[in-house]
Amino acid sequence: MSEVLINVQNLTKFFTAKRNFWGSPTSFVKAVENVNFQVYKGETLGVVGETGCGKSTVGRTLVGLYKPTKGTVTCDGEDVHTAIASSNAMKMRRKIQMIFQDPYASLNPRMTVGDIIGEPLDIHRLASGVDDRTRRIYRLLRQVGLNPEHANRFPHEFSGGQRQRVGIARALAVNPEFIICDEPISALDVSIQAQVVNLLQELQQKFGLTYLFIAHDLSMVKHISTRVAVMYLGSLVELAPCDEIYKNPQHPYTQALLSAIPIADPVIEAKRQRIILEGDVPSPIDPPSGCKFRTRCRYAAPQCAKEVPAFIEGANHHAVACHLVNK
Amino acid sequence: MQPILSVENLKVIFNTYAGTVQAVNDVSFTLHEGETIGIVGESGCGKSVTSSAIMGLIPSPPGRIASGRILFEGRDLVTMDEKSLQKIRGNQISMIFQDPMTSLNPVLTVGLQLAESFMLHQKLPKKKAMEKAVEMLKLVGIPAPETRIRQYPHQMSGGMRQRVMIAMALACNPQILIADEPTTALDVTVQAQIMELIKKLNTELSTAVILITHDLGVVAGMCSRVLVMYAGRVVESAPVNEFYANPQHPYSWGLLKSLPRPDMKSGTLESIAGQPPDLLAPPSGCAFMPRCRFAMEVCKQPPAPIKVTEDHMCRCWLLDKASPHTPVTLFKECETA
Amino acid sequence: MSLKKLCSLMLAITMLSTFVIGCSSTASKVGVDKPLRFGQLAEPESLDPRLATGQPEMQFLLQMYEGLTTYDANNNAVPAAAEKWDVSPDGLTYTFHIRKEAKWSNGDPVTAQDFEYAWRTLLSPELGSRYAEMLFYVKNGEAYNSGKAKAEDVGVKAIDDNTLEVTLQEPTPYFPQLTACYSYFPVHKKTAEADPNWASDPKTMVTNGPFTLTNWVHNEKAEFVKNENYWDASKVKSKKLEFAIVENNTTRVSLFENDQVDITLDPPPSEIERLLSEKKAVIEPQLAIYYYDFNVNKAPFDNPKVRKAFTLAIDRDAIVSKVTRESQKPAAAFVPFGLPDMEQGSDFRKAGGDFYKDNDIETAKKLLAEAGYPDGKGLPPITLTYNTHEGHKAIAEAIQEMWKKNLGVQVELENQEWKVFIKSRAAGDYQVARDGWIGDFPDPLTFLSLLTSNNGNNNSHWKNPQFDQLIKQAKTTSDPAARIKIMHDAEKLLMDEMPVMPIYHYTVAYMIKPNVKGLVHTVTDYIYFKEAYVE
Amino acid sequence: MLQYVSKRALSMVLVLYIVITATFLLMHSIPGGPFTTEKQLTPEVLRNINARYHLDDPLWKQYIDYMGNILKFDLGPSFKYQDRTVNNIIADGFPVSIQLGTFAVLLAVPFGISAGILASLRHNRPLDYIVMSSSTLGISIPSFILASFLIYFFAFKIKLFPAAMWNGFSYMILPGISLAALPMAVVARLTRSGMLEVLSQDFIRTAKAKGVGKGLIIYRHALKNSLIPVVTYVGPMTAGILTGSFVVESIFNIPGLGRYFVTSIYNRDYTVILGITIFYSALIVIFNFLVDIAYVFLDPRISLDKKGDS
Amino acid sequence: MNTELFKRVDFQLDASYDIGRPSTTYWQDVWRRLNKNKLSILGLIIISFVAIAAIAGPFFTAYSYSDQNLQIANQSPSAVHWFGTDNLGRDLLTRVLYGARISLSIGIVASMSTMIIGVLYGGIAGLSGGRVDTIMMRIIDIVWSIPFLLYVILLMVVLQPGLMNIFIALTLVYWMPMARLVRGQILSLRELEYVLAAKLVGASSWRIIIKHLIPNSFGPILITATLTIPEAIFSEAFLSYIGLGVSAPMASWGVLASEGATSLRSYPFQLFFPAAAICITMLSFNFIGDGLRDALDPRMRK
Repeated sequence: MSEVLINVQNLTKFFTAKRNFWGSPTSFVKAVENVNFQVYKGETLGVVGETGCGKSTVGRTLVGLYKPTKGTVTCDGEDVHTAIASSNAMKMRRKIQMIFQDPYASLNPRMTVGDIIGEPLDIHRLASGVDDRTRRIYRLLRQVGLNPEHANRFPHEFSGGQRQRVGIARALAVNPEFIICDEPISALDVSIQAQVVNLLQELQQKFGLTYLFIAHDLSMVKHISTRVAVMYLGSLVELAPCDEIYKNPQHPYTQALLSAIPIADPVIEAKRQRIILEGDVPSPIDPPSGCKFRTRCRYAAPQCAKEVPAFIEGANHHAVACHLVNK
Repeated sequence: MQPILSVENLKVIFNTYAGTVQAVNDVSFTLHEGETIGIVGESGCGKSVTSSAIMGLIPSPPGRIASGRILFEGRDLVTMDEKSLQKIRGNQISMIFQDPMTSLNPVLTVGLQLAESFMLHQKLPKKKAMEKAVEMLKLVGIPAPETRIRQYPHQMSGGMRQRVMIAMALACNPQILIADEPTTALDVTVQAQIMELIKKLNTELSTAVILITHDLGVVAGMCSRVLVMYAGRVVESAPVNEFYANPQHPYSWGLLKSLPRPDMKSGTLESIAGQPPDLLAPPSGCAFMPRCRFAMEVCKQPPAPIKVTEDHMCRCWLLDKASPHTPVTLFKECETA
Repeated sequence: MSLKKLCSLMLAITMLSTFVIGCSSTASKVGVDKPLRFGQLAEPESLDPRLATGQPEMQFLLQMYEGLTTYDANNNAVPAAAEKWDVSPDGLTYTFHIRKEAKWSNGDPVTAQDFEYAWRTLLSPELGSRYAEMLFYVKNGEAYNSGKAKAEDVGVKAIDDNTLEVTLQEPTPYFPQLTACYSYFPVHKKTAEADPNWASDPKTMVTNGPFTLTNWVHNEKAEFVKNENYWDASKVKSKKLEFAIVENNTTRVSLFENDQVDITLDPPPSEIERLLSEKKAVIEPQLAIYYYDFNVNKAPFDNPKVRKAFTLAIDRDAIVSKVTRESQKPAAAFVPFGLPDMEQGSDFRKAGGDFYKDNDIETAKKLLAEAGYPDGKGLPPITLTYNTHEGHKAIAEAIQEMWKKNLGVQVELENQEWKVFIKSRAAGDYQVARDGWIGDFPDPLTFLSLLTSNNGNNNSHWKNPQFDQLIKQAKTTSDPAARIKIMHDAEKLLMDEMPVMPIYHYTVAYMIKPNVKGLVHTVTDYIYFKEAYVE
Repeated sequence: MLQYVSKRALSMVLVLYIVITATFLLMHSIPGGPFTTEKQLTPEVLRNINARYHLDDPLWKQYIDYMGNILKFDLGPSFKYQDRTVNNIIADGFPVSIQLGTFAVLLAVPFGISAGILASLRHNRPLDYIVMSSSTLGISIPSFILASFLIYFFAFKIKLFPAAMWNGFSYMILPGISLAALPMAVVARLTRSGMLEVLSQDFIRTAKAKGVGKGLIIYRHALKNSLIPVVTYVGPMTAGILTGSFVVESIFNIPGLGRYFVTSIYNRDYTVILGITIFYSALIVIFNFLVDIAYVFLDPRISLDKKGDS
Repeated sequence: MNTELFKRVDFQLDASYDIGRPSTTYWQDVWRRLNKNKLSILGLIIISFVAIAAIAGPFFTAYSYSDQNLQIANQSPSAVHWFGTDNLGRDLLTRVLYGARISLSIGIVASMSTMIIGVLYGGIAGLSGGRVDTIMMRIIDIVWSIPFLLYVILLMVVLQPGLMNIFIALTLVYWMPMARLVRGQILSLRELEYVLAAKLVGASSWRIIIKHLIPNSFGPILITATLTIPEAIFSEAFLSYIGLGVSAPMASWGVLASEGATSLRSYPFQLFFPAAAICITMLSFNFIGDGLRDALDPRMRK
């Protein structure tokens, strides 16, 4: 495999849930706990999991929006959080960018599309003048498939898909190496989802970008990713190359996730035997002991309650955290 | 067999400051007992407005039903007075909504919201109604229903709330259940749970279901018939197997192709180019024409519905007798492109 | 219109019938059943005569208590609890003979010891009475109050139950008038010694006046009934008095016009004209003056000519007739009307005459030019300070305009909250300030002594040894004629120097129903309801 | 719950303590004292008075003494009304203010809520405009103007009610209206906008889909939700009204607490100022607490424990 | 059928499409919605009229606000004196017009200063978060618990009555709700994705405040500021009533009305005109505020 761009070590992020009278925290939302993975240059790492599994927290911690409670994130060997806190923050900012989920909330409604895309150019002084700035904005708009004439329009005049393109253009403005796509398509219509995914792939090829693609939609993740990581309740349960994980899902949770995807074919659907998970995801404030998935796992054994399963890489770069698999 | 619901040439318009929006335009379909039909389309295509029209819940002003009939058991819901409609709503036709969080009253207990239907339609006293509520919760698979009925919606998870919604909708054993994107706001695993539940109840209680969704995968597993809507019109309608095996409308192709399938090789997805039309100023002819790669000169005129088979309808000029193109070859062309 | 007529007709019939009833009841001489309802100005601070300070308390106390003397309708001090008194030739010792029939409301006799007790405790430093100064006329009163003498040294002594001997600090010819003042009222010794809070509740109050308080709703109303133990009870007409305690003057008018009170004081100036024309109000002179202080220590008012010029340049006639509208008398001197001069029945003010012409712009301009400010040129802007009040504001606005027009001087108005105003005025932190004085007793000295150098109320801070000397002489001279002469001289000196600018002599306006009879209202604004009744 | 109440009580005490201290300092820093009178007192007399009230002690000692007395619920003697204590004054004035205030609140809240509901049901129709315009008028007339006109018309022109004083129910009506006009208008507006917002919510659509009739939708589904902003307003408003309104009390000559409060400031009646301020602040704080409790009843999503943190 | 018709048209599509509708900025949109609210427009017209009258009116009356003519005191409205005269014979119309200047400027200045202080205080609290925020909000809680009347009177007593001091007193009262509002806005906005995006591209705190937070919380701030104007006028009237108004011979509407209230029985017009001026102006501001609330509410969009 190629060079490691992002290295995440023991990443843990807790949020305060309750405080006592003096303002000291008494309980935490354990959003992300002890997560390890690498992202290689030029690849797309998909991260899937259900609401509240911590995938967005991982993404936001990676770009430095959150400070990790424990653990480190390095980019090209440099610690992201130290860099951001230092005077050299701008350089790191330019390396890692993010595309957001909500195309309505991610664009400032009081700024024109041109200014939204121009803001990073202004901040990083990437344009050599007004003309250059305009030219760059137009080029970015064209790159994401928008009409440059619309630079003077406001976000509310665009549809969801187009706004998401504006968001992509903003992220591209600083020529980043690594882009975190935080569920960029989940708020879009089906036909538009495909457009955005195609655009992302196209840009990746063109600029050699590396993506961390966060989604709850397994089918799209499979389509775009090189490797897929599955998260459950703040922990990584499985990480493997894309085909591998779809052909050979090992963790019971991954299996359930895959089986839940509806397939647009009545013939297949009619034959399919679904694994339906019972109950709900436990609270991240007080997660189950041992393996967090054991409360809903068909194969749960006494051991699962006692020991936290190790995240072990097996054949085909396939890593799983399950006592059952890693026997 | 006599359909229990038949929608005929329904037309709903909304008056906004910028002009009149034809949200639903000449929509017709029928629904038989125990049948599940899926209405598919992107946001703004009029599928939710259609369901609201059936329930008589079009907010007026600005909206109103301009023409058409909605016949339920031979009675026209469009012209029916509010009192009689109230007797039908929740009793014979009921509905579940997309977002179970906002669709449940946050300040009333789940039990009361459930029991309300029994109190209203079966005139049960509160205590009796509460007992029935417990039964309903049990039916939709909520554990410990006796304690759950005293809880408030915010104390439940999303899946649980949607189960409550379903329990509410099915409380009076309605003939028709309209499910408006019931799983969009839910996670995949929960979505599977809910779909299983609806399927189960549909077979057990023989309730006819109108499933509104944008997810063709869901339709494939649930429905016996599919209606594809685009810009307020039904562009294609067919039995589910027929539809997936032999789609006729380029928009349907696009929808099917833009879905990644787990068994598919990765690569570029087929997408529908462009954006959905502005309903304030829809194209004069076929609304899909600006996005259709097979568009012809004739598409500038509105296409008429054409019967492909007895129960397969499609609104597309390609199917016109005069058309030199055969859709099937085009579909293939689109696959290889 | 016709409705109005009908109403007035009905009103007339009602009044006629009450008149008939009123006649029959007065004829019986037992008393009038109809309560007399009075609109009182404010909540009294205390109903213990030793602690009381002002008008609101006075209005209560005058009905509830009786001093050694009291005023008659002609402002003379006449015997009350004391049936007579003797004065020593040096004017320093008064011997009061207290009536044997004088009784407290509980039936106990009123004794000389009660007076002795009341006066001594009032002067005691422990009580901290705010009006202790009122008894500084009594020998060693001030010394005892400031801890320099003992209680026994105070010049008040009960010789026996009915004889009270009072020794004064200096001869004070108007002492009998002073004893009509509420600070000199007796206190029922036994009650007061037993319960320090005796005066807070009508149930524990023991009083010796024509009425006893039966009910007191704080800040709202009070009810009195006739005191059957009062020695002169036969003259008391009303069986019942009802006081409404109303601070807001507009509300008082409302109550009066809505027939909720029979008498009330001090209507807003803007309503007076109408009330007078509707014969709802009457105006009586009051022993008081409204004036402005000039700050004599600050330029330009350190120059008497400037002070005079300002004094002459206002139109008092217009102020009283158009602004205040209470028929006040424009003041061309400091001491008000209504005080006796040398001869019997003569008036100090009339004898003294005017010291200047009102609205004398010519002279004013001349004086200003002489002072170095021709046509007001060179005068700095003048700030006129007054305390926040509708009436003061209107006058100040009028005077501001007059000075502007007549002298060409820029005047700014500054209103201050009451206590802030008192502070800054007393500290001399002003240029021109509003002031006023109500006579404590009917003698010119009550006004003239104000402007002595060490008087705490000399807000102009004017100091003139010659004037101080004259006042001192007036205080100690026992020959009435010589005294009056000295006071005239003093006033002349004062008006020559003009540290204060007299504006008008107060009147008091009060609203009274025509069927209220027998009211005694003195020039010191004392109202006696003793013989008053509603016909 | 108990933990929350104790936590809340602690913070209430803290707030009151700071309010007392701030008022104490503020009060002593303004010019003039309780015995600054037009007729200047001689220094000896003043000394005696100050000694009587311990005003000759250093300020810190006065402060400590006062705090000590507060713990005994003794607010001290009034300086102005020499025979009365602050406790007396509050005991006399507050019941009157309560009567009037309760009457005004009973006038304002039910009428305001009903008007608001009616307006929201007839959104953008004539009735809505009438309610909105008159309630806007209600918040546009200063109470002294309203009171003056009410007396002018109802006491003098049609002689229906007494012009002032406090002797029974008929005396309550005009001051009650003067006092209630503003809150009634505000309540009506808040209810209306609350209702409009709630009526556009998804769960109302759910209720309609269940076949719930209009009346029940308002009563059971919408009202409770839309009352939250109303409660937020009504709590402090009630505290304010109960402690009396200076304007209305003085125009109608009602012996309530509001007049004492304002006049005590003018009189520099230190103990009364402090006493009523403490009382008033305590009332505000308590009503805020009650509002928070009311939220919990109106909206189960709000939990007391969380609120305490914010 | 014509086979020409069935010829495939050239298909050329990118992701963009022409936005047919004319571009409208946010404020154009707000204006359009405000325009539909008849009461607001009425309010706007009345306020403009009052403002013009306040600025220009006094030049057109034959009298000055302080010109006294004691001979014609307390005259009823007539052709010469439209609103009658006051107790010193001053033309009431002129005084009401001058009063408009004072009352309006009190309202506007109070609302402006409230806005500045509120935005600063609330902004700092909201952005700092944590302890600083808690302490700053606690301060508001405490000040809020001190009866309004107490510190306004104390202030006015200390500062002495006058126009400037009314500004200060009113500002000291009204900044608190504004600060709370701004803080709330900032707290909710700063978690929005576009603010996060700005942070990610390295925008400084100042840039975020100026470019993102303030423009987006401007709507609610504007509504509150608009509604502060009538409240300040209202409070000023109340302060005038208890004797803490502006310095004579200037007179705000509050002063005129409270003076008029004392002579209601004799000269009702002396109360009526200032009272009407206050009520109509307040009514108009409230209508505008209501209209703005509707127009700025994002839920009402579309």
